[in-house]
Amino acid sequence: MTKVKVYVTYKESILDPQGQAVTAAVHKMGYNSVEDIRIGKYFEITLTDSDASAEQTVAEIAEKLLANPNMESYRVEVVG
Amino acid sequence: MTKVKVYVTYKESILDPQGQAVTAAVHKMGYNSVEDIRIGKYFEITLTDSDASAEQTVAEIAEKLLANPNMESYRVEVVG
Amino acid sequence: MKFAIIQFPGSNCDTDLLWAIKDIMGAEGEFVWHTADSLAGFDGVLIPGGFSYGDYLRCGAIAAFANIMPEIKRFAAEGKPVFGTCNGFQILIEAGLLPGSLIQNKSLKFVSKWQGLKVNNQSKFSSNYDSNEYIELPIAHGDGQYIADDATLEQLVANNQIVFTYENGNPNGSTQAIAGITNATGNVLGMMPHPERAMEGLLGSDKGKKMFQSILDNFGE
Amino acid sequence: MVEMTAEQVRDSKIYLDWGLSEAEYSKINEILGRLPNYTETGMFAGMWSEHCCYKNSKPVLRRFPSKGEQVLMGPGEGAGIVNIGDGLAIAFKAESHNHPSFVEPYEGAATGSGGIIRDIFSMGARPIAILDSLRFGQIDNDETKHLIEQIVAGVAGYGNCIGIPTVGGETKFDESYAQNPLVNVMCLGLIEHSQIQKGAAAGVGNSILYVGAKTGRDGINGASFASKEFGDGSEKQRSAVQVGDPFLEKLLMEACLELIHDHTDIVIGIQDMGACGLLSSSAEMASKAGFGVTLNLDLLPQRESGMTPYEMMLSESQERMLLCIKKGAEAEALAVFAKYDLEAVIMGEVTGDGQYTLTHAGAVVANIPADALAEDAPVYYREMQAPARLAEFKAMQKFIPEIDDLTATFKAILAQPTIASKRSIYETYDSRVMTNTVVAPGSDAAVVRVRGTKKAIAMTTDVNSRFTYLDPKVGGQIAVAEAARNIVAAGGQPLAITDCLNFGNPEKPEQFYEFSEACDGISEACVLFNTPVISGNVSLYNETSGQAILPTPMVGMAGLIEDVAQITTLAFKDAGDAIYLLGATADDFAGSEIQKMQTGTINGALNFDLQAELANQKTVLTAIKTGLIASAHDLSEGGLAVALANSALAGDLGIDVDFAGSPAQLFAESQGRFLLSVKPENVAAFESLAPTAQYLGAVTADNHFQLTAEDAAIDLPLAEVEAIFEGAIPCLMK
Ligand SMILES: Nc1ncnc2c1ncn2[C@@H]1O[C@H](COP(=O)(O)OP(=O)(O)O)[C@@H](O)[C@H]1O
Ligand SMILES: [Mg+2]
Repeated sequence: MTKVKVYVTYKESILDPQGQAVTAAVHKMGYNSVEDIRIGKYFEITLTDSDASAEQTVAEIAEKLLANPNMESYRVEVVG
Repeated sequence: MTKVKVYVTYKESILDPQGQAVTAAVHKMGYNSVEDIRIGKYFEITLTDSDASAEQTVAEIAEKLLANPNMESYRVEVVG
Repeated sequence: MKFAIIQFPGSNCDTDLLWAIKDIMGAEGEFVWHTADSLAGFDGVLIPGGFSYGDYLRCGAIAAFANIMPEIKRFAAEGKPVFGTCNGFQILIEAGLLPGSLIQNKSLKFVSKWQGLKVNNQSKFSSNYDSNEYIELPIAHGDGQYIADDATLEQLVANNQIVFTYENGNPNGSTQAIAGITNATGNVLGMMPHPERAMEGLLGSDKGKKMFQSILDNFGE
Repeated sequence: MVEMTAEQVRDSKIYLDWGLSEAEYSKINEILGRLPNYTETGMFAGMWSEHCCYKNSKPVLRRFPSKGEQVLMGPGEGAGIVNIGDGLAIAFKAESHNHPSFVEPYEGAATGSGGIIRDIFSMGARPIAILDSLRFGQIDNDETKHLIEQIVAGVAGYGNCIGIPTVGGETKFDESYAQNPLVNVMCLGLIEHSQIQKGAAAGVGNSILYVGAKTGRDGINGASFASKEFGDGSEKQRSAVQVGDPFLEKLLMEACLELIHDHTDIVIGIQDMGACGLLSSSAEMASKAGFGVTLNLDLLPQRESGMTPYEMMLSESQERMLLCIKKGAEAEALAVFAKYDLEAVIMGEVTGDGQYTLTHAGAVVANIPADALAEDAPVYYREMQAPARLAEFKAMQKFIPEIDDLTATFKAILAQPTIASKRSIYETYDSRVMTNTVVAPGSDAAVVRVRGTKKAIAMTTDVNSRFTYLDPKVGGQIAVAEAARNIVAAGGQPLAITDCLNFGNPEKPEQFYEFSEACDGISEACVLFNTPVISGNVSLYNETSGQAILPTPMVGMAGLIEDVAQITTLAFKDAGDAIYLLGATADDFAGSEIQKMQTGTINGALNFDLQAELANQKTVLTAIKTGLIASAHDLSEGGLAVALANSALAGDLGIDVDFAGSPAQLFAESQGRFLLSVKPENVAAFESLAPTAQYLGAVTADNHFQLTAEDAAIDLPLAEVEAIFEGAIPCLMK
């Protein structure tokens, strides 16, 4: 059993309305040291593959399904 | 400027509808080695605080706002 | 009775609630902006549906920190009536005024339709209905799946806090088909369906009126 | 990055990439009396694109009838406005977002909705209803399923969040839309006559106020991008995807309406930033008012660093508005926006010199006559040529379907995606927020009541592009007639139309012929129905790899119901009611659903009598107003058999009908027809009012769908009819 994590975030140039709203809320709560919050998705995937093939499989899945290449980029991390 | 990451996931006991749907979709695509996918939120927070106080600030924000303790748990990670 | 209809940025059923309580029920009602800090002069609080703060992060999560919220909590603690529909229910949950959680519908889709409900008339918000009366109300939500841990569920049942349950299909996968609950003391009600959209035969039904009438009867002097 | 000099622009011919022709570039040189610099060239390219200036379509659009005693404001502003009495009016318009929705379906559809909503509230009107007209390829591949799912989710996501009910629309399928889906969204708003706003920047010294989202690099060149054909997939994306923020738009809407209503005298003009963003809104506001304007780009709220003036002007970031505020009243306006946590800045002022002037980092970066950008844009009279197929269609033998097994044919027709229930789509739309929706999706026209009056507004979107394909002009007429038929069936008097003209590349004579003819057909019908064209939108270049979509001139119509008591739906009401068919049925199968289903293609000549259509509509409206009608339904795709199924299912009642025609004619798509039901006590009065109406049979309580034509019969449990009708699209989408 291998655990792989995938992080999907908006590309820099893409507007993140959710992040903006949460940043504004945090400021209202008085946390003024917060400059910026960007929100992404986080996937914990459990596979029966070995580490190497798991990374390959998950990268494929991320590319096809988990991230939208028009707007998002992703990062895959094998935890083991 | 400090960068802090926060990961928020549903607690084990909660059935995550989106995670289930994505797992089913992945199986349909033929990736049968995938056992389970859990979906969470991922925050990249930039603060003007020093590392130590940034961790403290973000932990507070996560506790109060970013995660709902009834159903979610979170993890804070200072990147520097 | 005079009701405060709380407006958060992104509330969108606020005018509907005002219409229902004022124009249809004939009670007094006024909008209260989220930045206010007093509910002095009001006898009841109505929290409308909509997408407060865009429903970003989690539905109702950001609204739960609005300036007016401590005052609403104080108001509720005094035993005065607080009612939330749809996003209002989500806000009451996030603010800790009602137990459990509301997560995304099992179908992952927004659902908008007339929905059958069974009413438990043992609450101050539903006493004007018949026992186990079947009614239909509009629902319109993407995050209405009610979940809670076993202890909470047991308590809801034991305390008779479950006021509305879905009938003829469970549109969002809620545990025990729960559509609306009160707090333990019975003066805070949250529900996903929209009684304020069922106030006139012209729009399909006036079954929502009994809910507002129950509030007027049980909480008015 | 060092920007090109004016000479480098000239020598590199970069303007060609931006969509300007050599002739257009020369004309710019002439207007300015010098070489345009990089920023100026980009500004002309945007403003002179088809999307912004309608250079190819203008001569055709001018032929639309746009006046009428009911019209308070015709085309030219954010939306047209029609009087409904009681000091009230409705503002409505439709807009397409086809290309962006193919590239990024969720955000494309969402931002399309956002754009048209801004057009409505920029008039000072409170948006009260949304309709979405969608076209997809056949549901037989994952790409189409993904497009359907995401586009529908985008429409839902935006409308639900902002809290405007989506009350109607249409969803149709044809393979020509596979690589070019259509997303047309119509929005309708309610306004008091005294509150009507214009997009004008007048009065020297008055301030230009920018409010809403920060400007980013999203959608740069969006307008010229929508004014080109697609090649293969690699070209899909030309700039950063625009992301919609319905929450921000909700705040923007409430703030703008509050400003207009409570601070009327300080608002000189207001306009949303749509295609070509800040550039077109400011240039049009100045040009329309006959003034100049100067903007300081250093004050522009920016989301990204290092943006060039070119990028700032051409960005199509969403949820932004531009206002002209009376000098001295700036603080009053800013306070309103502050209440809603909106970022608002004064970034310029109106000038008297007629020049459009931009400054950036202390330097003048553009200085152009404002009229040159807007009014003086080129106009082209494109060549037209009738496509060869049209003559062939006219000369063809009539297609008559063969029906061996009527029940099997009926079931198959009912399961065609274009015919089948769209419940799985419209149930994801909040259709009842604002508590005015009397008739939600599922009937003919949608109906929204007007509080404080006895009135209601009926709305619909329609076009059958198969008919426009067979005969553009007659198809255009039918689009208007069908829309009116839906309004009338709901009990409404048609008032006016908006449109979204979705066509192929206008530079091809055959495509331009389709466009021009279809518009003329629309005009003819609008004159006859007294429904002027008060607003609209053109979407050309709907082609992928040279393959054009079916010509699709979507017609959005609104009508007035004088008394909510007259609101009529398609649902049969009570067992025992008599069922009638009004309007003649003939062997009209050219372009019909059954022709497509049986032969896989469409062809043949259309048969349409506009006068007969109008006469039948008048009869139905009179019958409804005199209280004789229990239910009314217009006949369209699938003909009588489908209409009977719709009314029976909606009423959850059976039927026993004997049709005096051939089994095939149950599926004929003859125009101008209505399916009506009448209470027994009204039968005599109805028959004398509508002597030509054909008695078909009765509504029954036995939950059976019994339909006979000559020697063939259908007898199905209603539940089975329902399962087919409701199940078809969800099943295909799996
Ligand atoms: N995309 C959509 N959005 C909202 N409503 C829709 C959509 N597609 C279809 N509908 C609704 O479904 C019903 C049937 O549509 P349609 O078959 O196009 O009717 P008609 O043929 O009478 O114009 C109408 O009430 C229409 O508003
Ligand atoms: Mg119809």
